[in-house]
Amino acid sequence: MRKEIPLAIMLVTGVFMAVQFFVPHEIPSLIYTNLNKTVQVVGAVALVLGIVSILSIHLAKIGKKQPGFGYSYFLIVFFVLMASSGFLPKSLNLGSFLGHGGNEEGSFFLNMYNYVLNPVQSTMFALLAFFIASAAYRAFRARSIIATLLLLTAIIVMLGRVPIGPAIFGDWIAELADWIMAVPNAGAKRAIIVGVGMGILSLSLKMVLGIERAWLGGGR
Amino acid sequence: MGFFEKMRQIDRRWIFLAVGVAIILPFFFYIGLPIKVTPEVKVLYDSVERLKPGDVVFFAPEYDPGTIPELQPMCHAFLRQCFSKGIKIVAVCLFQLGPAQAEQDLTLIAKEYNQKYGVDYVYLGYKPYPETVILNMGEDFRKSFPKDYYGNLVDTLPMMRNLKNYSDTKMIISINATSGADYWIRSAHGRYNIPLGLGVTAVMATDYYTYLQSGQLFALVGGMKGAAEMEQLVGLEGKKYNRATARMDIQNFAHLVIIFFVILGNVAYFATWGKK
Amino acid sequence: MRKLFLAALLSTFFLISFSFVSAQTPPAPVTNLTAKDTPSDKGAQVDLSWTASPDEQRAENPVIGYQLLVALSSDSPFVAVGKADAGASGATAKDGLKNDQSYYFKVRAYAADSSFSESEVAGPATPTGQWWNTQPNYIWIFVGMVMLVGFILYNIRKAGKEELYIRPIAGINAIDEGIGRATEMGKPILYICGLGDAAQAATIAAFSVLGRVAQKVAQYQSRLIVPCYDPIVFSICQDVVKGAYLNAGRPEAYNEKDVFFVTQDQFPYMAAVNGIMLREKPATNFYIGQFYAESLMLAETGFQAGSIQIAGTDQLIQMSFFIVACDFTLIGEEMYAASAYLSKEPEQIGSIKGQDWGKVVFASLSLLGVVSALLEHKIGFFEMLKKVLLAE
Amino acid sequence: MPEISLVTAVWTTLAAFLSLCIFSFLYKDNPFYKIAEHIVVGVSNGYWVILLFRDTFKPLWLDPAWSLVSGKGLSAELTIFVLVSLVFSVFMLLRLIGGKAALLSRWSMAAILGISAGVLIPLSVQTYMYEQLKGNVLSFGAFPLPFFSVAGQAAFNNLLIIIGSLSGLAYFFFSKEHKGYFGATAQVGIWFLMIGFGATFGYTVMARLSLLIGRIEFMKEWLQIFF
Repeated sequence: MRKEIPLAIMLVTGVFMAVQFFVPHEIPSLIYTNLNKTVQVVGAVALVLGIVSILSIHLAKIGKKQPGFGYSYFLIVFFVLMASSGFLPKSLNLGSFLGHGGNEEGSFFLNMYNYVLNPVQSTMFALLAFFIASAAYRAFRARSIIATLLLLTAIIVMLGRVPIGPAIFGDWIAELADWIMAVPNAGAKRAIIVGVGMGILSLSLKMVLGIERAWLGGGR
Repeated sequence: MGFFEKMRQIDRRWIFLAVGVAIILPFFFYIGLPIKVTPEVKVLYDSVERLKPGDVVFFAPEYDPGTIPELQPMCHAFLRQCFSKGIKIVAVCLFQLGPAQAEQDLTLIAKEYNQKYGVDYVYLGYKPYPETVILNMGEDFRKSFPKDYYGNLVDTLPMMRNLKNYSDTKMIISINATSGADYWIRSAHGRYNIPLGLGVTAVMATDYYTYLQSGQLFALVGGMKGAAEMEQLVGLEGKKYNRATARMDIQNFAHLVIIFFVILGNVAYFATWGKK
Repeated sequence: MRKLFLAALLSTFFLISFSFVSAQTPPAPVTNLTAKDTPSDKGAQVDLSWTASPDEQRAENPVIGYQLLVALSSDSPFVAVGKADAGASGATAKDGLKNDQSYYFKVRAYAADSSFSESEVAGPATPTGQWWNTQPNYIWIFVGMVMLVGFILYNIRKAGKEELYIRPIAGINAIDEGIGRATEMGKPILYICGLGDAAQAATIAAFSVLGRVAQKVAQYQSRLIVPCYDPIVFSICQDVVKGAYLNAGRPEAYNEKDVFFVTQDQFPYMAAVNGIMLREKPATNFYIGQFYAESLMLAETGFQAGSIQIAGTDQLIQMSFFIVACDFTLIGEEMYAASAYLSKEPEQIGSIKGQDWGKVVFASLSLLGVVSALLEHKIGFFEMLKKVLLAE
Repeated sequence: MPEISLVTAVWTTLAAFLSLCIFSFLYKDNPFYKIAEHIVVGVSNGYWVILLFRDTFKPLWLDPAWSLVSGKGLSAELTIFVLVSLVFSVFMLLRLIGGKAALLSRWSMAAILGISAGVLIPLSVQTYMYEQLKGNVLSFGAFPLPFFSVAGQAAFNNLLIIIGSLSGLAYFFFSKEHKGYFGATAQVGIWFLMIGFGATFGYTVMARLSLLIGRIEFMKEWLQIFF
């Protein structure tokens, strides 16, 4: 019964969801809406599992004084600060550096979002500018026909995208870049999209029918 | 070891340094090359121009701080065009990192044009599992958003009284930094057939050309360049209104540096060919 | 005297206003109004269609819009249920209509000065919800779905009976080597299921590949690290890895702490994964699933850490980064096929063959479409080429 | 530079410090990066706890559940929803206990996977195949312009897109050896794919640089607080 009941649940929900796509009547769409809401609620509740996982790892690190355990304090302290702010009553305002988690200007929650989460996100993202340069330098070598095609289209599109390309080479380079994007590229993407669609269909079908059951720990 | 051999194994931190310098230097110079407006951006501008005051546009600014340089100018230019014409906005943000950003943008531009919350624009806020929410909103906005971002009951907002679902709006415009754009295509346009325009990062724009061609999108604004084009169409003077245009100058220089390194790499590769 | 003056003033006023109204005639009403239940909907809607008022075109005081009116019987009072712009020849009435109740409809044509005229009554129409969507595109999608599902199931059933050929995929062959390399070097393997939630197809594919990889890792006795992004994905990954170790007969080697949750924010997650890569120095990195901008960062940091990298995603943009910066990349459908390839089970291979049949049908229909379009335009392929070459 | 309060200055400095910590990763892994990394993982988890509680759990489940418990009455639809979600959520949390009870969480996961996979079956046909087929065919058939009036260019482009998509599809053909004519077609497909990847990469450079420009602008603004 370890696998039968989950597989049955999957079959029933899967077939229902696939069929309801074609049924405009409101009863299936009512069930559909509520099932989706259920997924949202379960997804939110499951965060508890995630939090327990990460906290237990870092608490264990501190407990065993593993190398680098000092950093784990930062993680735990900042987690507690941030999470607790959401549950403190709004009347208890401890100033901008501590306090409640309201959405309004100057609340601790918003400041943490704006001045801690946000800048780190953006800076991490900005690192990609450096990585894209190093990846281009490392990989764009005219080793073979395929590699040369990759290299040439990349350079043409790069030049065509910025105003300086046409300024040096004339408008044709921007037009060529646009044409590459709009024509051969569109063809390639369409091939990938159709293939992906076929793959998704096949995989979803195998999931619903219980043929693909790696998620249950594999096996037959 | 010869020069080219050294170049082949250059420490990538030198490349990092060169890119850094290339980006910081142009802050001190200004070239200002003109930017051509592409048809897929023009069509968005024109469709908004054709709307009547009082028409409602469904707007989904879904981008995180990381994509501000590209998408914020786009978002601002679009909002400026709408608000200056008296077009009303219903906004949501179904990307978990975006809700606060979207709120800031809406409030900022609304203030610029003295637009009143609840009358001229409404912000419904965030709900997880975007695809579900998009589908639910096709039935009724209230299904996913009984309350707006600020906790007001949606039915108490004057503007929302006659708005049930997408079919009461003229178009959906999503400025999107995520694959959430797919959900809008698949579920909002696909299932409810509302004209959909997208503003995306330059990276994503590539993928969405196919959808433009297949008619699932009517307009596509891509990246900083697309944003600069929108700024030119909206046509306000001053750096404050043309952030994307100013940033395009920096792009020029940095692109040249990267291309220089690719060429250098290839020269080194062929110069040392067979030696290895 | 004052009274007389007032009377004169009033009568002039009425005269003027009367002449003002009489100058504008109300517009002609719409004709041929019909009302019927909206097909393929969930109910509570009625489709109205009509022939537009001819006065939409007149220069003075044209029709600027229509109002839809509804009533429970043809002689009870009508109330508004929606509107339509000028130029429309139909609209859907939906405000406040209920299923299984008969309604009568009228349409009011409004002119610019808000004078109006009403059409004849149409009806009765009874809104109901349908149990099957009969719009042509839904029918085609249904037919396509049944056909493709049929292809896959047919080939799965047939699979046991004959040996099927599948072409080698470099990235999939590399998976075994990657695991072997880690064992030789005595270093761990890093597996990232992407940044999608459990509802996304690519994530589901990542689970099935993870199952196969974990089983091999368990057999080879090396270590597998799985940092997760979504709590439900994390829970499923735990079960997948644990089950794979069990299947490989080494449940005791499963370390619960190696499959863990990090956070569900893109770049905070990446900050942590970067750290893991540079500190654990895994021999082989797998990036399978839904990826966004972080793809390039994964690949470049992994390269710096000296790992062999095998990636797979269905995100078009990220494929280009993986292609450039990783050692092996499973492009789109290759990722979905990976689990079947690795399993070597006949049923799974059969499903791949079914997918191929689908591609044949897609290609045939595309070509058929092109040919029929050419025929319709009465133009031969050669003639078209000539036009292209002559740039006419 | 506009006047800013001391509080904002302190927060902005924290933001700039964290940004510099992250930038330092370009040189190499170091304690500053590690501090920033651990802080941000902690904060983002805290952020999510609040966000999911406030925007999902409370309005979707807790509020209706409270009206049910406090006897305010609830529609049958919502009552069923509240109870079903409760059961699945509790099953999920049983993983914390472990052992046999944890197996019940598979019921919840099965439901989630079943729902996702089920939705994907028709949607994959619609979005990934039907619409693409329409793109391939309509560009020739129902295109608003008669196809030779677009100076031939358009017809050629459409043809090229179809060649690209079909030869690319040949590359994804798994159950036939890539030899002979078929192999040549697949090879053309690979060329198209590579052009697509190269173009995408080149197109992306700008976006990545944009992000860095944004960060540099922020650092500039931060420095202006002091000067």
